[in-house]
Amino acid sequence: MKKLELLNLTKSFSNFKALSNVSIELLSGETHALMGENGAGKTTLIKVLAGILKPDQMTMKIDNNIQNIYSSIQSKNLGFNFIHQELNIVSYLSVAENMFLNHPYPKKYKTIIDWNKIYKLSSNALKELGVTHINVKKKCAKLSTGDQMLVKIASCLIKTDTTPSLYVFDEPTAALTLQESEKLFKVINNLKKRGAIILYVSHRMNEILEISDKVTVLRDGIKVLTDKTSELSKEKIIRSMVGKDLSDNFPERTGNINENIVIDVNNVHTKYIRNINFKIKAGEVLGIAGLSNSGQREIFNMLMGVDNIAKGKISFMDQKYEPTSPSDAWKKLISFVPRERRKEALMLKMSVKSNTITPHYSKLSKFFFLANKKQENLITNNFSKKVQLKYENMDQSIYQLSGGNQQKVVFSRALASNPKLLLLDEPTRGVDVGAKLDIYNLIIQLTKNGCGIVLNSSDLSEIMGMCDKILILKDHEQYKILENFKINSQDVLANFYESKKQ
Amino acid sequence: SKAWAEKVTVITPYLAQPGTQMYVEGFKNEASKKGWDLNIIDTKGDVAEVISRIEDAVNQKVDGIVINVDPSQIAAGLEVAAAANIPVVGMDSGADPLLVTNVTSNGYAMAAETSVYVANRIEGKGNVVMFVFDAFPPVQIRGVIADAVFGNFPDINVMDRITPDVQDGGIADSRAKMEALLAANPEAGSIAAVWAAWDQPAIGAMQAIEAAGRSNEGIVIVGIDANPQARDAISQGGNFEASIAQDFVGIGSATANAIDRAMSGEEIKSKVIYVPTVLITSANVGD
Amino acid sequence: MKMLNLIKKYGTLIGFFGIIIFFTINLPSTFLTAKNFINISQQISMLAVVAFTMTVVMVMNDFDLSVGSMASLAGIVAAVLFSMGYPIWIGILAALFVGIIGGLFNGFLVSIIGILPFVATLGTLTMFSGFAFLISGGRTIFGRDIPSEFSSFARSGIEISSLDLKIPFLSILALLLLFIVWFILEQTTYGRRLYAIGGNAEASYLAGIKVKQLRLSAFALTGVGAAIAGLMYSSRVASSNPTQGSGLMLEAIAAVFLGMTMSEEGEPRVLYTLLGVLILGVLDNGLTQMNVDSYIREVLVGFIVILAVAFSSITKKRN
Amino acid sequence: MKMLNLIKKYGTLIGFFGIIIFFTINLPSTFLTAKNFINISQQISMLAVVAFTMTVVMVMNDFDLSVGSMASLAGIVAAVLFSMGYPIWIGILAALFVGIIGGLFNGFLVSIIGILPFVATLGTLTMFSGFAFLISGGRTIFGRDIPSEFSSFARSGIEISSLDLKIPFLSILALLLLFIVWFILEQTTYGRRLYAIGGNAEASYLAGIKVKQLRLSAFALTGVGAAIAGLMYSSRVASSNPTQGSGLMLEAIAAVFLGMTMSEEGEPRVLYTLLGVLILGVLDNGLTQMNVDSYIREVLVGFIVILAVAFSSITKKRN
Ligand SMILES: Nc1ncnc2c1ncn2[C@@H]1O[C@H](COP(=O)(O)OP(=O)(O)OP(=O)(O)O)[C@@H](O)[C@H]1O
Ligand SMILES: Nc1ncnc2c1ncn2[C@@H]1O[C@H](COP(=O)(O)OP(=O)(O)OP(=O)(O)O)[C@@H](O)[C@H]1O
Ligand SMILES: [Mg+2]
Ligand SMILES: [Mg+2]
Repeated sequence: MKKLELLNLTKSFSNFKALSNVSIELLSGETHALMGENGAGKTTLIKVLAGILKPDQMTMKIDNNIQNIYSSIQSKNLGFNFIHQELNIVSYLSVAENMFLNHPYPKKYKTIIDWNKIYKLSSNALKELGVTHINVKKKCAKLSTGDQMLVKIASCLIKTDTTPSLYVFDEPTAALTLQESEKLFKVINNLKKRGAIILYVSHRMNEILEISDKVTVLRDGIKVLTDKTSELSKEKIIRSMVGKDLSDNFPERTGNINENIVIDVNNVHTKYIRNINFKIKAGEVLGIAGLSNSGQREIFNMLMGVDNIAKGKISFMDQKYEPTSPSDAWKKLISFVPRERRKEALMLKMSVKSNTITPHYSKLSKFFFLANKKQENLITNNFSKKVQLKYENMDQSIYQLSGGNQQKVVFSRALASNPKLLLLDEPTRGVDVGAKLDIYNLIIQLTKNGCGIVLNSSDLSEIMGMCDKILILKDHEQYKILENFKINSQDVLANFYESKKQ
Repeated sequence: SKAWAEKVTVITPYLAQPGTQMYVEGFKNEASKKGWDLNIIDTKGDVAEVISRIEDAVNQKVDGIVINVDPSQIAAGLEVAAAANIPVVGMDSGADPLLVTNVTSNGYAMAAETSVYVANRIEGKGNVVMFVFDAFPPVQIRGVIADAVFGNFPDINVMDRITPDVQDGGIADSRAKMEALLAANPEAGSIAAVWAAWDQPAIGAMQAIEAAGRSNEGIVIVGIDANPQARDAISQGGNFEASIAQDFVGIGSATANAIDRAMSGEEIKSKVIYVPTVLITSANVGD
Repeated sequence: MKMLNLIKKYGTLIGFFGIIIFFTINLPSTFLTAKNFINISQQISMLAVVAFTMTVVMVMNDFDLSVGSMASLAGIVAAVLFSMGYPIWIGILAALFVGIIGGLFNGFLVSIIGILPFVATLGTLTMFSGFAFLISGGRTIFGRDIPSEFSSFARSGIEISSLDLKIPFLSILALLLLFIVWFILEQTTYGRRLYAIGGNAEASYLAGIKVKQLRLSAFALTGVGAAIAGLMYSSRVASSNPTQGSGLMLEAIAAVFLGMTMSEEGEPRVLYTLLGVLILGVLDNGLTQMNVDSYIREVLVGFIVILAVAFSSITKKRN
Repeated sequence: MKMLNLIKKYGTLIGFFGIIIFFTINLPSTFLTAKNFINISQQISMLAVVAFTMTVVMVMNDFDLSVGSMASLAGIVAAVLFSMGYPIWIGILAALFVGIIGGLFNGFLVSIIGILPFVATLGTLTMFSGFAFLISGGRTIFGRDIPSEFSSFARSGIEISSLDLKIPFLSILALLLLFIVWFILEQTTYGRRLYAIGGNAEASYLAGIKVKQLRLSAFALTGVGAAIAGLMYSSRVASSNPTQGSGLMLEAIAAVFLGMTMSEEGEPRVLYTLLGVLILGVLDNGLTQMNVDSYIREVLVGFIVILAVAFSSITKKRN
């Protein structure tokens, strides 16, 4: 295969266009980087290639011949190989077996599994990656995330009857150490030399510049740039990813930061994070930033009482704060908008009302235990209006709402207790521009009322647009705090992309 | 009397049945007189487990085994015992060449006596409801005899032959079934009698008749076994008129004597030992 | 499409009415009568109580396989105390206490230790049943050992002389429990929280719900329900038997599932559980009246449960 | 910490050896003998077969509650055909065929219709049991209706005259099935795919594994296993009874769970299932020989299952 073309790819989820009219040309012997912010549509494009998602419209040409993809098996037979974004490991199977998950097992006498051959083929594949420290007979559960990723990658190198022609990597280095990444790059180079086509997705600018030959940038499902890497610079790529009209997205911050300290976190350690130190004043927004999985989630777990404090102390509203469960946090008027709304925030089959009032039952009860339907309705109505929720009625099930409106329900839940501190973990993920703006306005309103806010987002522009100061995490440790007036995008990016390299 | 206590194992799947409990009671009394080391095992309805437990007992080298289950189904276990020369006696179980003997009441006679009682009481005509249980051989033969007796009266019609669910002891489901039948046959006199192959369904039927407010229609109920609940009912002079008392305790002690003889090497000629029964009516229930 | 959605939503209900109409036509004078329905209500009362309280744990997506054994154990505990000469109220209190303790033990295993409900209650099923046999010596306790005041409860009721009807106490007790469970699940914040846990346990926890404590207490409720059903059973048959409850568990779960096919999002609701129990009870009663073999009834029941679930929204086809 | 991990890993195994040592000391001359272990192997053979094939579906995180009813049904089908004068091989083939069909029906409900395994097999449990009663008329089929060649199978074995031992055919059959299931699960691509589905259905789907077909066929296997166990049971008791298998389901699931506590990542493995079955069988045998009340044994079994699971890696405490 010399050339693979995707023409006019459009894919929508209900009314939401994840990809519109995207065309991309991939050549043999070339590493093509696909870039874009979270939610830009990169993974969607890959899943279409893998036959997992059905496109609304697409023409695919292999060496100028039109080819259709109907299923994942067909995609495999075309010689396409995928390292999907979510690590799809079967943890209680051995390394070797995980590598053979999408290959037929070699057989002895056509009946029994030839384990020796499996072990040999899989350790050979790992060796090709330069990996020798992984015992292929070991259970995958015993491996680090990085090693698991290497296993997944190596599984594409297993020789079978169809010679692989396309390798697709969706953020393979997100969980890898520097050395592991270097190994991977070598492998990619090898593959490239052998004439394979490589499609590579990553948020890490340096490695893109280092290993790719071409870059395509997606923004909100639209292709905004394709060019030779040698013609591009880091700044140029970031600008096209984020869009020029970045600043227009964020509403003006008004109102003053009060001098009262809402929360003071003093050198706190938990089992999973170290050295966390920050203060938030009333009306102040603290941003949290860093490469993915640097400890963002664990900061929220610490504040919500999911992980216990091992060292250091927190005071909240001038009182000692030692939460042991999220119910302690909510009682103190700390509200939380978790990252994955379907998994961590919503009861999808339950009503807008139930979802809004879940944390507030005790406050809304009559005689301590009777449900107070009047109050429940009132609160739901009030706060749904406040977040400008688009819904038919409050008994409607949540899954019938669009993603953005689902997120608004999570917000109205968080606001319903008039919180003193609001914790936001990726609050605008998968939310459209209009809803985003609504959410930003809500945040500003809250700060006016003296609420402190912690905002984690992997969307850098959001952090820069909304925050008064930024806490940068590196390897589950606080790296530094950037004060607002010094912040410009280059500064933050430097910390983001380079901090790990140092 | 003896240098060491003899080890005797009693294995039954039916210990939850009141009758079995009384056999075991009689057996225990006799065993304690004889100073035996007694082990009573309930397999809770599992017949294959009876075989397993016989194997264990044989392995443990007991001196005698008593069973309370159809011997043809546990032939595998009986063969093992026979090979080890351990005598096995049946306690109301059924005859089998591999058993030394079987101690029991005469089931044919009991069924004949109660069904004839019913036929006479209703003067040979009317609808009769039968409660039967063909899965358990000793009870199944009672149904066969009653069928024959009723079949011999041209004006007696067996309107339903019900097998109640006995998982819960048999009363509740029999009652529910009877309630439904009563509801389906609302006219007085449309049901003349209930013949039950053992007492629990008879009690359930009686409760259903009382609950339906139809105790004064003269529906004749008879059971077999004369268990305390049945005796209570009979003594009150209501619909439940008669049952047959097996001498359960007597069967138990007779079994103990039989296994004692077998263990001491005596050859028992008769393959069945019958223990006498008594028809219980309001006339003699107080005795 | 519309048709299919209607079936999805109301299939079970339509089926239920179909069954009632069928019996009414085939048993014109005896089926659709007040008396017969009072009969049915009494026959299903024990199953109903177990199914109602089973609904409580199933609301949280849990199960309790041990309810049948618990019903047997509670009945046995009461009967053994009766036979030892203790007054009735002590026997009843002790049985309820055993129900609470057993339920809490289930809850402890599931929520504190973290054992899957299926495994945990499979283990306690065996244990409770063993205890019931142990305490009773495997015997059925009956006759004079059971005080007549205790057994007459199940045979009595409230007479409505104007209609010549007697509403049995057992039915009234089941109704009372229905009301209590309905009140707890639908009218209190406690019940709302259980539903939230069932909707998404992780999200509930992060939203400040004390998942562990609630699960623990819900299992205790189910235990008490099973104990009450056991007492009702003993009263009805004027005896206690160490296996008396063994049929209850699977039927109760089947009833809750039948009920779930009628609720909007496939969640368990106790009023629908009542309908599920009624379907099972009406089938029993009607088919017996029609002299249909009880075995055919069993096949039918299994088939109806599968059919109802297959067409309902509980079942999701993956594409 | 280390101690705890050891218990987590080897707790059940250590417990098993503890039990064996206990019985060996208390029953010095009769427990640890070849004869006794041959006895045990025969006693557990039917449970073992059901547990082995139950492992196949549990590998995929599914259940089959209908195995007990299927065992009863298969036994009844064979016995009814025998009583009608058909030759033995026809009876056996028909029983196995019923097992396959029933299993496929379960698989169809679970994988094609998408009903939860718990509900689907709860429904078929009731249906199969109803069929068994229906076909047999509720009767135990015994005596002359069962050909003696059929029942003598369970009483015969391979004599090892040099050791004066007889290895029973039932034990050999169970061993054969162990080998087959082991071979399928551990030595074929098919088995490895089942493990992949159980470990991560999403990953398996993404890797192009045909999840539906595999689930369907795995249930068929479990159905056949249950049918074989039913035939073994009928042969052993020289009769068939429509409730004969009812004790098998819960015990088989308990055995698989006991086995899972021994595997590295808490996945079911058939060799560990064998150990689980052995634990249950040895407890039965040893406690009987020690004249321990069979009811105490039941409590102990429940307790041991809970204990083993509580300390194993199947149970994950949330922090
Ligand atoms: N199954 C789905 N249903 C509805 N919307 C979806 C679905 N999958 C993805 N989306 C939406 O489509 C958009 C594109 O998602 P995609 O996963 O392709 O983003 P991405 O570029 O890979 O982002 P990231 O860098 O975070 O991985 C997002 O807004 C996402 O919420
Ligand atoms: N299952 C459903 N039942 C009923 N209505 C639905 C269902 N799914 C979506 N809708 C409705 O369809 C409309 C579009 O939903 P969709 O999820 O596509 O919105 P969206 O464009 O992705 O919005 P957002 O950007 O907020 O995610 C919404 O009004 C939503 O309420
Ligand atoms: Mg992505
Ligand atoms: Mg959307």
